[in-house]
Amino acid sequence: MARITFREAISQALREEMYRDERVFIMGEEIGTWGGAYAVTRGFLDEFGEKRVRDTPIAEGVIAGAAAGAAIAGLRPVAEIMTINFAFLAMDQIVNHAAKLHYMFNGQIRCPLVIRTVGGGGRQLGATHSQTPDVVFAHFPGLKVVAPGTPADAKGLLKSAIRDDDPVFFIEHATLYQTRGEVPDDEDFLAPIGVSDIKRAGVDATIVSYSKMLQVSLQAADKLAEEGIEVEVVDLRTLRPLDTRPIVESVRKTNRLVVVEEGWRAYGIGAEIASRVTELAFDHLDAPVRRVAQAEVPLPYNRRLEQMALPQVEDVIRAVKDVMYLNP
Amino acid sequence: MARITFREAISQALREEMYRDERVFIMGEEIGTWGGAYAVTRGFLDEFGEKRVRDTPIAEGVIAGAAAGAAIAGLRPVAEIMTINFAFLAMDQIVNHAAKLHYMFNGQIRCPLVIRTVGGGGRQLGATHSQTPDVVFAHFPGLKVVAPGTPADAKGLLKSAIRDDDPVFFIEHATLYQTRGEVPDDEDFLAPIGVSDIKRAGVDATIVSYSKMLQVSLQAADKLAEEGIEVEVVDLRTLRPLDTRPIVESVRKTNRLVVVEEGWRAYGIGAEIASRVTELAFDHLDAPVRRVAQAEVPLPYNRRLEQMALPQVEDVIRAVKDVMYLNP
Amino acid sequence: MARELSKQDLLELYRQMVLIRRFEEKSAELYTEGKIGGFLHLYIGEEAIAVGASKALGEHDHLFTAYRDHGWAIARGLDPRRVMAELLGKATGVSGGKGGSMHLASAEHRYWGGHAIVGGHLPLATGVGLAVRYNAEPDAVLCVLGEGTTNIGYFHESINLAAVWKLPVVFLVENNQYGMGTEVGRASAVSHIFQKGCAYDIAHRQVNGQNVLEMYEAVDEALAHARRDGPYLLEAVTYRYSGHSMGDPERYRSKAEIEEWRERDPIQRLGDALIAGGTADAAGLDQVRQAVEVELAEIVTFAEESPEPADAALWEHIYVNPIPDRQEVTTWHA
Amino acid sequence: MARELSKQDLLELYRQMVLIRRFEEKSAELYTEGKIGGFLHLYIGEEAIAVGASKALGEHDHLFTAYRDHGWAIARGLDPRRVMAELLGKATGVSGGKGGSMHLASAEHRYWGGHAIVGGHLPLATGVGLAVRYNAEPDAVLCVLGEGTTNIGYFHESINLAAVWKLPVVFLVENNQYGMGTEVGRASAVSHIFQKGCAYDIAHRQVNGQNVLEMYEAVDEALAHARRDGPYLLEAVTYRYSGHSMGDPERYRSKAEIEEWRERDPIQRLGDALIAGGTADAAGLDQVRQAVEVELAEIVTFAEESPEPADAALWEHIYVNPIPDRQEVTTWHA
Ligand SMILES: Cc1ncc(C[n+]2csc(CCOP(=O)(O)OP(=O)(O)O)c2C)c(N)n1
Ligand SMILES: Cc1ncc(C[n+]2csc(CCOP(=O)(O)OP(=O)(O)O)c2C)c(N)n1
Ligand SMILES: [Mg+2]
Ligand SMILES: [Mg+2]
Repeated sequence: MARITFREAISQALREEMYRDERVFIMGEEIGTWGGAYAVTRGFLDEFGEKRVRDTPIAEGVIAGAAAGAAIAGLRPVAEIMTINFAFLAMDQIVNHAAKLHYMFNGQIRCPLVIRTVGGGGRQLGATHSQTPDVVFAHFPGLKVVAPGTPADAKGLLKSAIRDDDPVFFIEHATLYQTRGEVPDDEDFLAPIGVSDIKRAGVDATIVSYSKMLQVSLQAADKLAEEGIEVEVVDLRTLRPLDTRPIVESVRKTNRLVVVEEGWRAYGIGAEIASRVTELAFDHLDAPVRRVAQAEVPLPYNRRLEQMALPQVEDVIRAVKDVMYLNP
Repeated sequence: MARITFREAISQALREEMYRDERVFIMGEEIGTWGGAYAVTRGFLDEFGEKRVRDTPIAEGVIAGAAAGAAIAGLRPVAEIMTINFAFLAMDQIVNHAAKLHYMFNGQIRCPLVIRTVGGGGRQLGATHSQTPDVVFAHFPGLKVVAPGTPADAKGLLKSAIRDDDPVFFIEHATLYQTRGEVPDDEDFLAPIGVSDIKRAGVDATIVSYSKMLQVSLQAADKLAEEGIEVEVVDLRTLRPLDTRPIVESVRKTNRLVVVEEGWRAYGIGAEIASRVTELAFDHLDAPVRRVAQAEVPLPYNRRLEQMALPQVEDVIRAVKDVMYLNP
Repeated sequence: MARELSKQDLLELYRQMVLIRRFEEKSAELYTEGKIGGFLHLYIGEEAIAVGASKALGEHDHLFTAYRDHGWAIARGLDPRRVMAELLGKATGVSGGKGGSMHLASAEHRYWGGHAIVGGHLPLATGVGLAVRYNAEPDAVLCVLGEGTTNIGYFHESINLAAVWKLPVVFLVENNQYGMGTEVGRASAVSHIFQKGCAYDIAHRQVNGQNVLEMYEAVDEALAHARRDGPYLLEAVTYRYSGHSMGDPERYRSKAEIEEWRERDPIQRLGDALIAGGTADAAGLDQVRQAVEVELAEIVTFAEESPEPADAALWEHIYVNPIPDRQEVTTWHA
Repeated sequence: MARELSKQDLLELYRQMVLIRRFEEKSAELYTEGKIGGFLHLYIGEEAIAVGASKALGEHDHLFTAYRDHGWAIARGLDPRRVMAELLGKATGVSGGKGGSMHLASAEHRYWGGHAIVGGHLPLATGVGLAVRYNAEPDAVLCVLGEGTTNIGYFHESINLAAVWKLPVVFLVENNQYGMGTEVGRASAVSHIFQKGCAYDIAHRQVNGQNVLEMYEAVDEALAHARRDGPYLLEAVTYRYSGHSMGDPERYRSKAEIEEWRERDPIQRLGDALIAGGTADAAGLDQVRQAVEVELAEIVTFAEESPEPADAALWEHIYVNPIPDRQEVTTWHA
């Protein structure tokens, strides 16, 4: 085990998989000479050469589509879309093509593609550059959508995604790259796609979250513990296929659920979780599920306004107390 | 009142608004010479001329974007994206631009744009041409998303959308165009955006639906009535902003809720409705909310398989009986 | 230089064109009878392109097309019975009945579909070209699109990337004068589509799409160029006799225009040339046409008698690696 | 032909260029001090383009730019104090502190932004061109983009539509040799961007972006053409001295290259020409520079002393017509 950053974890996963399998290569804007807009692939061009580290024009449609094409032909591309906001320019390739080829052609075509992208707000980039629209991609069957919240999961899940034979949309949160955590050294360490994970055990209430908001939830859990409230924190890790089993089991125990997501509440991730849990554990809920999410506005540039709009540790604490009926 | 088709209703709304306001014009693929892929704008080119009825190249990005630009400059464009599946090619313009301009530039820019598009499955068009991803557009604040289920609402809401100063994404279901219904003749008849509507009164359970599935739900309600079960049917009509008040009021009365949507269940419209109602009327629910939705697969071409995947009247009936605990 | 074609080759080209035309006419009938659903886009009038181009394709070359794909599937060597079965949504169809007319494919033939989103296949084809170069393989990719498709962003992004990376992709534009009801010049700043190649400094030319031999030679040359030097933009000038798809109201062109193009009919033209050149006589061609009728009957019988897909097929092939056990999302249906 | 510029005009061009440069240098400082957040893209080295082009713009002409927009905002006549206030996220900023550096705009000046999605403003600009034609107005639209932006689909779709509809849009490409760290030829099939105009049969030429007078004349000519005949593709060859944005590791170019371009500095060049031509003397230019320093201090003071937006601003301007009363979605926050 080594204590490394989320950035290093992603970088290691890519490097190890590129050494393991000649078919794996990376492509995207500024991943080569520049070293990646978030410095994830720094040094890769020197290490692997131009064939396997491919800077592209600014053309998200053909970045995603050509990567999908290369996957059809048997390679294992990892395409980077610089931020998830630009993935809308590749949306058709991702959801109409990559996600549907295998099914529509009756299994004849495989598309073992990974699209890595960077999501999230909180860096004063304004409305067009700060979105967390993960749910929008998670809505499409045929796609797998992964969004790790810790360095270990980042590494293990990215390696799984690269080895997976289906298209995987892999979301990294821009403000997680500096986060440190223990990561197994084993080159075959994998984290399973489609399996939610309990990140903290507790009995008083359940928090479900993922990605950056997992960290926020864990901080809230720490603070709540100081007040004697022990929450269980479940990390979704994968948004599609969605594994609700550990959540339901947890709620059967705690009888209370808060879902924390960074994106907008309406039609968000939390809605699905809340609906499923209500369907599957209706009689176990002592309070309606509470959703903590982003204010329903395009994120403003001004720092104070932006932070007002984003879910904070205090919001999570308040929501937990809400479902425990501890608030005045 | 005249009894006209959904198609005629849309067509009338466009025509009336074009006569009322010189700034209103239509643009899109095949809307002119061809008369619209769904024959909605047949005759418009002769009636209004090339200036106001503009056939475009196949280029969804610039169709949506140029329409938004014309709106910025003070016109009232109604752009047609032939089907919602192609709207993914215009997604960036819709959600990153049209939806955000007003807010991001602090109210200086207005974008009174209507994008009309055609959604839905059931016509054996295969996975890429049969989607109902309405929720994906409804997720974005700044956009208004409207999806009428009757001819009267189609006309009244489209007219409201054209007169609205915000960007409106207007979804027409491909298999509703032949549906007939009473529509007021009054040229100033409008239906309000952002207001859900009770389409059938009842006491035993509430069904929430919209667009094509409203019709399916009403059919289910008819059949249930034959068995003595009186369901209340609420039509969302607008997906954003979402008006849950009539739903909550209805559920307070019936204590049971079924949501019927044509799109995929996971992260669908029903999840948000179910979550809100559970939040707002938790103590009134006698059963967990039941969601009827599309099977989580890319829609297949084969007719039988396609119909298996789409929600049917029987599915709605079964769900209502589920929440009434009438099923074995 | 393209290989000289033998008498047998030439007769085979003729046969394929006749088969495609008759296949399309039959499909239209079956559609009208309600046996084919969805959209149906016929290739009648454009047969020389697919047949001539496919003759130039090597066994391991790759092919992508749009939704107007029956002719391409047949010319590429897919079993026409299974193509028809797909149109009828049968389990024996090339896409198991899940794809339909617009989504034919055969991995075995490196025919990667049949794509119904206008321009959506251009990036995919470019990516296959990338894989070919990556693996230092000698193959090329033929990517077929309509002239209306050259106005979408994908066209620009794909050709530019292929040019920058020198990928072995031939972009073959079937300029049949219309995209649905829009005449080429009403949607594209230039009506001679090959001219668009100038923006990327790539090889580009125009060819008569009604002449199967010219098509064969032009595509052969373009493929050779692509293998060696990178992308090629080839415009085949052609015409579709039928509507854009079944049910096209056809308000955008005159009967006279269609008649004029029928005079340049590619099948008639090859037939005449074969007779004039002494390769065949009228009776020989007649024989070919009769054999096609026999085959067509078999094709339809096979397709009609084939079984529907099983119910279970609905849940198959969503993922190559389904998530075992916990995968509620995909198995849970009201 | 462009109007002959007076001595006063020339000195004003000089003043604007100096102001923009100093404004940018100051912004960099304030960014380093943490007073400006987000991304900050400086215009240093490219000043002649915005200043020359804006001189050619008519009062009612429309302007769209990308995120490298401070210079454009100032040259277009926006109050530099309010531009700086926007960078600081203040209520007095041109976008009320909600837009930031990348999203400057002023409806009053028909400056429609400041757009941070690469190429996203091209369709918008095309649409404004459409509105101008629709209303039979005499104005033109100037749409400014980087050379890296010419590889995205929007470029193709927008120019093609503008060409088909003959819309009065000048697409002005600031070819500063790099898109982030990517040298023009590594991402674009052609390095002389103006060449891309050939695919649309539109007017296209290249101009020296380091010469403010050439810029003025070229844009003046392009605007006149656009008003009359439709779109124009104009490439201004230039260079940015600073990184792409603050924090650029700049591993993609040499110091020598930057130095070489500094020799062609647009401000220096104009200053030299003014002196050589007898329009000004060294002392006169010095005076201009000193006046700019005074103004800059005022700009910064204004911005720093301006108030933050009120909390309520978070909920303002989501919609022009908010849905009254029932609008739970937008007012309901945990
Ligand atoms: C992205 C997208 N936009 C629109 C359509 C609808 N559509 C299908 S075919 C077609 C015309 C295509 O014309 P062209 O490229 O000339 O091909 P042709 O049909 O003439 O072979 C259109 C507009 C679509 N399928 N996909
Ligand atoms: C759609 C999209 N893709 C990628 C980016 C990230 N990005 C911002 S600026 C830029 C480079 C643009 O280069 P160029 O067009 O030459 O303009 P310059 O910055 O040189 O003025 C990139 C890749 C973006 N903002 N939007
Ligand atoms: Mg065509
Ligand atoms: Mg540049």
